Amino acid sequence: MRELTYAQAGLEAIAEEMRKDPTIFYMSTDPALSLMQEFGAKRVRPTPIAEGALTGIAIGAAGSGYRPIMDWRQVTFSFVAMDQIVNQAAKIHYMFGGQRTFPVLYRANVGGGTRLAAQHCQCPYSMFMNLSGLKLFLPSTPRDLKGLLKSAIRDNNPVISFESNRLLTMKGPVPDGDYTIALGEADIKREGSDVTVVAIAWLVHEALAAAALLEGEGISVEVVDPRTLVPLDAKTIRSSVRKTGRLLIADEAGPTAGFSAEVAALVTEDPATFATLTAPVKRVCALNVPIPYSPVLEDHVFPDRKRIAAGIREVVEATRGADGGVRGRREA
Amino acid sequence: MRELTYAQAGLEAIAEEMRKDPTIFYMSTDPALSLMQEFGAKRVRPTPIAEGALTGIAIGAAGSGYRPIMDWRQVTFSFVAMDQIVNQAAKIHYMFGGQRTFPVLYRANVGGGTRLAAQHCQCPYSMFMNLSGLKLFLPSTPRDLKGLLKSAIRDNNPVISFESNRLLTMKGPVPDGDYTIALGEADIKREGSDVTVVAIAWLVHEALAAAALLEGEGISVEVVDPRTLVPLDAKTIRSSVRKTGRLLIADEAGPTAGFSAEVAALVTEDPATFATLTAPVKRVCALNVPIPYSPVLEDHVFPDRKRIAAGIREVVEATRGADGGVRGRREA
Amino acid sequence: MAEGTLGSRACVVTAGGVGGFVTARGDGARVSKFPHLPDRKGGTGRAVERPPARGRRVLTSKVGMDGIPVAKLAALAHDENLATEIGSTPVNLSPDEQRAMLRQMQTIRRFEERASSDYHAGKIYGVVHCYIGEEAVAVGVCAALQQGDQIISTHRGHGHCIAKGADLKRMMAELYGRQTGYCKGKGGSMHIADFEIGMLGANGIVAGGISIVTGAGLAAQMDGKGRIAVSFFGDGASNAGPFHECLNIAAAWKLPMVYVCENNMYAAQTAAAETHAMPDVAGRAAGYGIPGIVVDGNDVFAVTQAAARAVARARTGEGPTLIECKTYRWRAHTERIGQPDFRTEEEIEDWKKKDPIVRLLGQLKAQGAMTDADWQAMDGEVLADIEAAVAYAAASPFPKPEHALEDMYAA
Amino acid sequence: MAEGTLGSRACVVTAGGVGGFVTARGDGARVSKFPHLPDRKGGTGRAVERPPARGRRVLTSKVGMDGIPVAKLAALAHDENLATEIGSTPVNLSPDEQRAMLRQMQTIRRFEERASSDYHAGKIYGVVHCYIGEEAVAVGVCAALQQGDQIISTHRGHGHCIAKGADLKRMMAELYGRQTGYCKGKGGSMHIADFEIGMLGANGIVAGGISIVTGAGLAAQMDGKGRIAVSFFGDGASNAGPFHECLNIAAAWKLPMVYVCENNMYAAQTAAAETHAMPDVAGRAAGYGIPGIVVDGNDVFAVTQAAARAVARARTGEGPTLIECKTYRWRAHTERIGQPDFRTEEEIEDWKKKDPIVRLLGQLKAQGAMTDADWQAMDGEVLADIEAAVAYAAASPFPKPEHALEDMYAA
Ligand SMILES: Cc1ncc(C[n+]2csc(CCOP(=O)(O)OP(=O)(O)O)c2C)c(N)n1
Ligand SMILES: Cc1ncc(C[n+]2csc(CCOP(=O)(O)OP(=O)(O)O)c2C)c(N)n1
Ligand SMILES: [Mg+2]
Ligand SMILES: [Mg+2]
Repeated sequence: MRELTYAQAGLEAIAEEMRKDPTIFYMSTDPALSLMQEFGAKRVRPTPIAEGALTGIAIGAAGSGYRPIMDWRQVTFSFVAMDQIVNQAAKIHYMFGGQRTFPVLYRANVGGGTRLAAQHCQCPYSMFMNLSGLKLFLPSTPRDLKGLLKSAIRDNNPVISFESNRLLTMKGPVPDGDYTIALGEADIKREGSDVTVVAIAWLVHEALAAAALLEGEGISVEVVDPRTLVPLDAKTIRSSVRKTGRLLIADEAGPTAGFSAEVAALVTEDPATFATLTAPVKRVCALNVPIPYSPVLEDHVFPDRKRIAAGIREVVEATRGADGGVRGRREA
Repeated sequence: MRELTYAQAGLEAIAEEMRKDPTIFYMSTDPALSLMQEFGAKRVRPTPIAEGALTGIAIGAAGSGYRPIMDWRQVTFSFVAMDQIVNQAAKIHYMFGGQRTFPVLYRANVGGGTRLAAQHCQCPYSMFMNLSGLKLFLPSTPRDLKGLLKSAIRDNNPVISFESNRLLTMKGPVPDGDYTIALGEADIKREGSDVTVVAIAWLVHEALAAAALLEGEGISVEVVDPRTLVPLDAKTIRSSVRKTGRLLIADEAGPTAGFSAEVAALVTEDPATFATLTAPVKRVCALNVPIPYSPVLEDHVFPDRKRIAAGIREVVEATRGADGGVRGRREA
Repeated sequence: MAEGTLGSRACVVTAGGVGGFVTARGDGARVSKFPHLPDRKGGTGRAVERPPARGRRVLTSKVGMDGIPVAKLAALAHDENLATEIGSTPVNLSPDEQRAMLRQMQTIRRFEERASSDYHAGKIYGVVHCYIGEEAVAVGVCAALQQGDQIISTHRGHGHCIAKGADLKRMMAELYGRQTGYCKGKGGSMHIADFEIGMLGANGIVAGGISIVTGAGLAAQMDGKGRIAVSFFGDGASNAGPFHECLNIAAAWKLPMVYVCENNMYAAQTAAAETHAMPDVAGRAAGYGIPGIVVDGNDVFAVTQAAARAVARARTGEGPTLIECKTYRWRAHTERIGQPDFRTEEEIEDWKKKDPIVRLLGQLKAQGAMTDADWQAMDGEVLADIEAAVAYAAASPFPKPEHALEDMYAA
Repeated sequence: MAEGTLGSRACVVTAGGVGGFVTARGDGARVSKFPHLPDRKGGTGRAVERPPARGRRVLTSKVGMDGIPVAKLAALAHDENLATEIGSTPVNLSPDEQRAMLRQMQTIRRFEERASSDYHAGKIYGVVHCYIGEEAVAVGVCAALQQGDQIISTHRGHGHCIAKGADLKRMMAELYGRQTGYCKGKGGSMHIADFEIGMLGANGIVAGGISIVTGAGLAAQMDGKGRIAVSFFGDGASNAGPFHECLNIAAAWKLPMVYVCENNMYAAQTAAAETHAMPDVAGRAAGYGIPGIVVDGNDVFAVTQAAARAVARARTGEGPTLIECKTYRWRAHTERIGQPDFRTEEEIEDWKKKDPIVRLLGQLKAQGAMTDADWQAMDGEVLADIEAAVAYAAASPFPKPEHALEDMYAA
């Protein structure tokens, strides 16, 4: 299969959909050149720096028969648009009794690793998860990004595509031709039997690296990538935990009331899954600080394969039998 | 002890602090008349409807030696100020290496029951919990509100006081004279031995009502009110759960990545507490929708004493012995 | 403030620091700084006294908006079309059309009188913001629109709904929280909307709708069918970020937009004079390179003439216009009791004398287009319509609790 | 655009739809629509072609900003003080002070030349936005300030820091991510700040600082000690909500503020002509009832004169002023490679010919206040200062990882 970077896969999804559907248009303070060149300045609009208004303009255009895409670029720029996101986009369909549909796609880059400090590096998707009325996703591979973007563009609701800064240049296989990945379907990125690691975006790759490492230590790790944050595929997550009896959640965001907390709650509130849990749930997240600039500091703030591996060992340790063997859930 | 309403207790805290400290001033699109009358229009400022700018103005004034209070009124109006909250207030101390302190108090009314529909009724405090750099509280009684507001005004960090719409007219005892309640200290509103209910704001009262009801059914309920959301008093919550072995969380907000998820995670990630859990964690929250207008609909969306009682029964049921008696955690 | 003549054409411009009302004819420009500003002492009886505002000059100049020319144009010198005089006479309006406007205005008033009393009777919940006194704005602007044009409203939305042609029954049912309401009971007074007729909703967030309707304007431009979009918003909203961002975008992109500022001189309890350094919001248009028009918002013919010109500009691709309608609300900010109102009885009474309905009625009578008997009959019909709407609402079922879970996501 | 005479005083006003540059003398007003706007064909060699913008008129009028009078006042007719002419001559500046300004400008340039090369050498991380070409703005404005006055900056903040008197060592150490930097390595180039000297920080969010510094202005007003505050921001930021909200609040509250728009005619890759319908941001001031001044931002004496007048207004309680400095950045939006730059080589070269440093140097030479040798010596000293800063930074320790947890909450 041909390989594309994550960024390329995103642009390809958008270009393909725009070619098919003339109601799609794109707005951004500085849109990608390739899109401007192909579609011209009417359909790919460089905008004033007024993300608040433009987020609302997208809603209004969506209610009038278009399918706008508004690219906020760094997610931190979306906060100037928060009223339009929270009070308008998320509520407009419901509040008016479903009179119209509002098919808007918002794009936002999230995550650290860029040395751009607190106002450009953040993983605030959990803030949006607490809202009712939006769909959200955060893919970990070029293939997933392309497929999810296509689903999102065709979806009749406001959707936010969170895209990982760290993965933009990462290459991966992308199928030829048109394909979609449904919103709300988790992907098991690696099968295993001892511990379930639920990870998103960059941390899927770190979790896979940790899993490879721990294989040598006799620990079999299952890596579940929810891909979509809302609606979250609780079913796949729970059934993985029912198999392994142990859960670690890895998130580039801080833990508090975050994605990681939600996954922990989903698992521990489900009686059947809770009954199989043999170890405390473990969260491996960013430290609870704004993101600092200096590489030494920034790298210390974020979780990585080492912290994930350590966390997995801890979870396994908590239920290690007296004989030193890893206990399966049934023996607990 | 004298009785005040929740709203009066809030105003009293502010007036008392303003009398003592001339650097405190107050801004709001429509400030309380009593404050305007006592302190005049220089210190209690009616503002243009520009909560975004004013939220930042408060930060700048705080960095220049003042202790501003910015009252957003309904929390939904704060979203126009989200950039200043997230990118500025929460980060400014850290990002600049602690050069200055920024003692700002923001006030926001939260919650439903007012029939004001989706754009005026919301409980989005969890969105702010995921941030690093703010302190947040949400008291359930006039006494707690007054004491916490005083601590917040004296705190050298940006603090958000979330205040419950449903409690504004509720009366309760408020001690005479100056007192504070420290940020970060939970309060056990009722002791019990079978189930821990962690509840906030209005739901503390609903939980107490449920507890009274269940007493007759032989179920002993402990009601823990964290009062402060950040920093959250994990210690008190965990030690209560270690005593009861069961946890129910009641929140007027939706569950997803919310306060309730965080409490669930705090308990299940702590090995010592996890070990004592005899039943799945239960969340009793608002339905996952924007808040509708019609009373029939609105009342259906929010949790109440009935749903809490039902949830407690469920949690207890999950660990009820064959003899029908409630099992203590040690017997589990 | 400078006034001059460019060639033979009358021209008037506002400049920094002054502004005010300026006639379009250049003869005897009258400058007023916050006319009608109360002295903020006294109170209306139901209101408590508010401390005087921040020692800032409180101007009580009583230069009014009566007389002719009643419409004032600011910063329009460059636009010949718009700089011509806007008067208080019906232009291109048949007697039937004029009567229809009167009837619409009266419908708004009677609807809200009933909404208010039903609110106080506990049949309507939450909050109701009355538009009474401002009816000429919605009706005047919407009279200049065509089907397919879209408008957006504010928290004070009944008038815009009715002027755009909404069904009174479904409106009242929504206020009553019933399943047959426009939003199936999910919205209420602050979120009343009818997308079918191009009324994109009342909005509970001040300035929250301006961006959305600007998006409708962008869609209209892309469609290329000559449709336009109108944003209604208050003087309070004119100080919020979206006002600026949208006017700039609409100007830069030449969107087919009309921005209508309903300047009723108060944002809830706060007087515009406390939050605006300039009395005219329309003076801000010049900074974006678009026309700004100040018009007597209690004069439905003047409003509709101003709107017609702005609409024509928008429809022909010339871009947006900002129209400021000076008007007044008769009732308190909301119908909720216990809220302070710092306006004086005197000020309110003064404005009641400028009742836009009485004025229009007088004009129709003067034309011979309406008699007292006609008027009584019309009002009787209007009242009957409201009664029918109430009966419909009251007979409609409440939604079922589980309906709360419907309408979350579109298929 | 109308021009007239009010009494004997020269008066010029801008009106809707036109605007442009207007001399303060009323003699021969020149109107230019987006002077210096490139035709967006071509490219600088490193840049790829951008599709022509949305079919909107692209004006290439070359009416420039050279010659005298170089400062243009818009909408100032009401303010005698400000309406007097601003010229390209030093007013109340001793030769020493003038030389200090030159040195500061050269320090900014040399600092950034080094920051750029160290960035490309991997010693500085993330991103660096260079101010080169715009030095006269920061230096001219800050020369009009006193200790105790406060400023806020943008993502492009080195110049403002240096002009306000920041320590080069701690600046460079911050860029190097070291513990000895202004922010202990937590901020970097986009968050460089020195609260001790009243520099409230570079800010990574466009328009994000305007509100914060307006709060500093409010504090200054409440203090009553005659201190003032200055907001620097770009043409791009002038389209964002906070610009509007703050100018309105500052005008309504008469805050001691100076708003300085650094109009370098681009926001990242987007030309101002695509996002502003009017070439002059200063034309927006009139809508708030405050003076708006357009000044040649490459002329440090003109900038400082304009600033001095605005500062005097602010200090004496007359309220805010908006100053627009027309200038240009020589380098790409950021130092990151691979970003498109749609500006033409020709345009960039044109502007390099208007180098503010060369211009000031020429003026000093003409006055006899500086010789070529003096200049070489000065530049040598500046370079030595930069070297010392780099040496300091390079020798400073990185923070320890666990320092990431410090500075979270204030005690
Ligand atoms: C962002 C925001 N801030 C505050 C409010 C509360 N509020 C509702 S209406 C109103 C006044 C609006 O004034 P104006 O725009 O002049 O409209 P009017 O009520 O006079 O028609 C205020 C402050 C709100 N709904 N939204
Ligand atoms: C709210 C927001 N949107 C977008 C950006 C990305 N961005 C950084 S600088 C910039 C251009 C700013 O232009 P201008 O204000 O003219 O300042 P200049 O760079 O020209 O000095 C943009 C779009 C941002 N930092 N913040
Ligand atoms: Mg108003
Ligand atoms: Mg710029």
